[in-house]
Amino acid sequence: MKRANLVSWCIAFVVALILPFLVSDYWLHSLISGLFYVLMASSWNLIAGYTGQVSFAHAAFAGIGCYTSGILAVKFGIPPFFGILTGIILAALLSLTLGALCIRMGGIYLSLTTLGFSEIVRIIIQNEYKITRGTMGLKVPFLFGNYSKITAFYIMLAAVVLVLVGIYFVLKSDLGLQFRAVQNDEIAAASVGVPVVFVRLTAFVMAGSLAALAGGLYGHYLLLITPHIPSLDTMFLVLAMTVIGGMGTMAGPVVGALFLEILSEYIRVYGEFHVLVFAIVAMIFARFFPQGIVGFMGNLIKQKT
Amino acid sequence: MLLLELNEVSKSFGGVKALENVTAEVQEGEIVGLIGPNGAGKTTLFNVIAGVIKCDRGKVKFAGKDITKYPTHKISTLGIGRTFQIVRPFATMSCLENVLVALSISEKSRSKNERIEKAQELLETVGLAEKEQTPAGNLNLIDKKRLELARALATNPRLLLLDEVIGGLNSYEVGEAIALIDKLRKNFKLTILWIEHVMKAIMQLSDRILVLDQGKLICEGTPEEVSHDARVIRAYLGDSSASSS
Amino acid sequence: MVDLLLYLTNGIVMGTSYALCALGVALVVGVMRVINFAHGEFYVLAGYLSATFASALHLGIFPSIAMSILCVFFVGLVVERFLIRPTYGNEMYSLIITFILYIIVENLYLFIFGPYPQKPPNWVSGSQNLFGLFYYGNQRLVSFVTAALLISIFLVVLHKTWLGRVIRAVAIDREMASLLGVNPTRINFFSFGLGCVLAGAAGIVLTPIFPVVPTVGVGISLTAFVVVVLGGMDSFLGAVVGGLILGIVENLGVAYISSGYKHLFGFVILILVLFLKPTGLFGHRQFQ
Amino acid sequence: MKRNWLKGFFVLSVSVLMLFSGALIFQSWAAEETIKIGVVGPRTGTAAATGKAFQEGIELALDRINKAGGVLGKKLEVIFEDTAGDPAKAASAIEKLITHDKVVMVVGESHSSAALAEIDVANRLKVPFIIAEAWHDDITKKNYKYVFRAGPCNSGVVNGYILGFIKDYGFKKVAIVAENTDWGLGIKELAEKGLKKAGITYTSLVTERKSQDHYAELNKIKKFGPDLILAFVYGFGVHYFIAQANEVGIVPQTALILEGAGPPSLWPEFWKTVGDAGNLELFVSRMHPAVTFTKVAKEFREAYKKKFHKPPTDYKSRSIFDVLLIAADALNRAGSTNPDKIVEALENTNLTVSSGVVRFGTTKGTYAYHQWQPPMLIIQWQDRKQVVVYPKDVATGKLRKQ
Repeated sequence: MKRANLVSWCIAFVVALILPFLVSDYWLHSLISGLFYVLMASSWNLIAGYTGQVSFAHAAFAGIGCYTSGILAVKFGIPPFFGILTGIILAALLSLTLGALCIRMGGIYLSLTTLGFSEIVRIIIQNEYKITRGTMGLKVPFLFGNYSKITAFYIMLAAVVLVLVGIYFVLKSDLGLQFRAVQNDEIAAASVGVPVVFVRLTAFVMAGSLAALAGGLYGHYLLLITPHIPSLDTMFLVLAMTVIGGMGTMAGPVVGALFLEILSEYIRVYGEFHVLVFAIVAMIFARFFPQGIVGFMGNLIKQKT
Repeated sequence: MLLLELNEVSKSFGGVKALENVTAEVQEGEIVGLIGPNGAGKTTLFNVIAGVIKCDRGKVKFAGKDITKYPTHKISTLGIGRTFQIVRPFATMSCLENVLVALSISEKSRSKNERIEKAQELLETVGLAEKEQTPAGNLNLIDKKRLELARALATNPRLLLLDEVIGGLNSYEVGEAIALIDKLRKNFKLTILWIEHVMKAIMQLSDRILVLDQGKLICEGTPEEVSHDARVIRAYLGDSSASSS
Repeated sequence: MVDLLLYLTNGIVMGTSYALCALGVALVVGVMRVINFAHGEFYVLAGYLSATFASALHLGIFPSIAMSILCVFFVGLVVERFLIRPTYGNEMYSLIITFILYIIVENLYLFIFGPYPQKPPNWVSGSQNLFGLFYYGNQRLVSFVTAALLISIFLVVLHKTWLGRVIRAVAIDREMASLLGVNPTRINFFSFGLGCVLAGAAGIVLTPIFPVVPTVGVGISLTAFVVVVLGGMDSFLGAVVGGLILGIVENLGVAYISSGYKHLFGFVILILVLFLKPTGLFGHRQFQ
Repeated sequence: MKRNWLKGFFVLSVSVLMLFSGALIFQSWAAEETIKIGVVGPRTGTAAATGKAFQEGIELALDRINKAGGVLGKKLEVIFEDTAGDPAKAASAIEKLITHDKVVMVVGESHSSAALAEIDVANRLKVPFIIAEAWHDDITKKNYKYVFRAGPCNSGVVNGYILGFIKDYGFKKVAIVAENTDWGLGIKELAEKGLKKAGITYTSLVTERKSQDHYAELNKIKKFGPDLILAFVYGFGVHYFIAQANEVGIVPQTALILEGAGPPSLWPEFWKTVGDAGNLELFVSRMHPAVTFTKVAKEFREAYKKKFHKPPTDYKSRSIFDVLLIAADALNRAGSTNPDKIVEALENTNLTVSSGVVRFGTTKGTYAYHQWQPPMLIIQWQDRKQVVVYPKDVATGKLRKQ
């Protein structure tokens, strides 16, 4: 990483560290949601941006994370920390199974299978209301100790930092190189020996587990989990954030997630129509600036210098 | 030593027979040309050897091993490298990274710096040393072909499949390319199977030539023999409009 | 026994409209290799338009249907021209674009038509005693007959006319088709519009029974995807058979397993098919 | 590629800066000129019509309260936040009202699941919350200090009205259809218990609020052969249910249907969807033009007609009107916006609103704590006219079975 970039990320981190002391409770809530989406978008970017497969099950894996942990906590009194861990493992196993089923068959099939899977998860959660409380929402305990937004913020921030650093090292490694090769051209990648299916599966499992982590943390922060987390609406937000920020870049999902979260606070007055605004912005980006904000700004600055 | 062995390989696409009972051999150290009119099934044959397409019947053996059912990446690691007729570089990655991808598999045990050194060497060999940081998508066609060559070499192949590497070059460049291939063959101790439309090149460089027509192997022999074979002449003349391009 | 007959009847009636809608997906996938996530939104559009034309403009049932179909066709063409065409050859890109399109359109409906259900007047009212065993809504029967008729017309056009041959040629082999002198871009353009019309036709047929709300589109799309995967992505016959199977399975599932899981059965089928026979029941090719 | 990182960070830091300057400005704006009360309720989603009714009720209440001098000498302002009927959205909506808009009280809500999520937030942040139309017993059974309900609860509706109606009119076989939400499941359980005790045969089905095709479920009901169907389904789902029940020959051919919530039978889409199948349908309501519980009810009706040029239909506009009057009254008597003083004032409420005289229960331990059950009506559509058929002392006509 270039020195300037490292410095930039560090400044961002320090700013984030002192933020809770500068803003109101209400904005803190938005920030925590923002961090949740940073986790979601960054991990989805691993599969979509770096290996070129559109998975629609990302929100479903977040749902598996939060419901596993939530149910364990409510029914068996298991502390959220272990619950989230269980959720991650479950999500990893499920994504492994799902990925093994369909990744070898190529793009459209992965998208359709993950779509089907995500609907199955949603339908089961809605119908097994005796366990999940369905659309009524499951009340779960806080991450640990007494409810505190500041605690939640720092835990979320720690997770974001760890995940971003982790993703950074993965991308720097051979695996990351192979991710990008696969995304560029899977036949060419295979012809130089890259095990395409394995590489994609790895990305898929990594993304799924990270989504479960994000979902678990967020659920225990919200104290109430509903089928809204594993819904296509959440999936859309994650997709829109990644596309708007810039797919296939480290900073893209982070920028996109925070940008949309902030935007949503400013256009909240328009109620339900903020989704419409997001979608239109996302469409403009997808259609005219497929490299997203990050890529677009990069080009601008490149042109100037 | 027998390196590649094709035994009655057949493949059809929805009723159209792309390959029909193709049986052929390539000896270690040979350079074998594969020619034939457009649509004769040359690229399909390459895809079958490389494992991108699975044949319907028949067997492909490499260095004594039956690789018919192997996945592409495994065939690559066994020692078959290839380039593509329509170039397929990793467009968003730099030239160096393109080669490093291959090295990350073939030179797993080496350190990162050693790999970078090797990649730079390979790029230099094909004449891309100055462009190692350029995104592959920004290269011109010739350079893309060079890059594919470097990338294929990075897999440490014993057999190299070259699909029209010379096509689209002017006569001066063709000369250069022939020299390069010859050099590579010697330096890397390669066996080469190549598809080419530029007759001059293929006649000049090949030890042996295979001729495909409508999925069938119609002739096999030295350049001399092939160029006088009646079946070959008929195949080309019968399809002159397509092959003259 | 009587129960079973009722469930089968209902399954076939619903399945026929699934098939009608799924034919549109099969057409667009077959010709363009594009999964249109917003497919169901055209169903909803046709539903809203037919309701609006009938109630607000006081048009008769049939003029409003004709006008709605025409509108859906043109909207489809516009979408193809400005959103789908730039994505040719990159199926991931088209998937992302159409997914965003679905969200935009769904929210536009909310904005324009409000959250309340809307329906055109029933074509017929009352119900019929079928086989002397149970009562069945007349509108459902009429919708079923209409859907079946439309499917037959589509299949006849596809197999007996020049246009159908061209479409099938492009679907089977694009390069060969372009060698035959067909302009694939124009065929794409037209096929997408036609695909939207098929979704719209399903909407016209079903909205008198199930009024439309802005959010039903995605369910329609998902059902259609299940049907085409089940039937085989490149098979039109597969879409018809797949639709019927799904309709019947859903109804039997609701009857004998659980009504809450109605939509689950389809997705379980989807995953099973992908696992056991990725080409579907009647398909030949896998899409890469 | 590498450059992107730098640009990314640039954008990131600019947006973060924007966010916080924005946040600070927003906070300083919050200097108050008015007394704010928050309203929570669904403005979008399947029950968006409730939001519309609430909006009308809010406007009328504001007119009335502010004309009478507002609260604590200031003008009353209402901020109406959408919950979309979703518990998670509801929780964040009420949190936003309290922490961001600094409302002194919150009123409203018409979904039990949403209310059950909201009361936790209200109680944690210590802001008094008066529920208007979420019926689940648990809402007040939790005995939260800051949570009140000036509206029906499941126990009150089932034991006080529905069971009495069934017994008095001699229904013998009852089918229950309930949606899978807190309200639906809760009221279903109470109804089952009551029917069992009364020795009436019943069967029950759970359905999805949004589902459209009910043929399979109706077939099961038909085989059971009830003479009354209790439908605890809120939203448009119940319309489809009635229309299809008519098609398969149940309603009103062999059984009557009692819709257990009310407003869906009053929405304008009702007749469009069900057509003639809606004749003889029964529903629970709190409002009928011929039944005026108090003087305020009459005033409400007149004000409504004047403002909206039509008679009031959805009774939830009056429910929200009532709770806003209760809230304003409590604030004025508390003499401050201190939450504990407001709670104390609420506990001593003795106010005439349109549905009756409000007095909250104060004995802990049951759902009656902080609860006031308004009188209810069971109304039948007879040739598109509302006829009150229960309780019999206020009935305006006879129940028609055929």
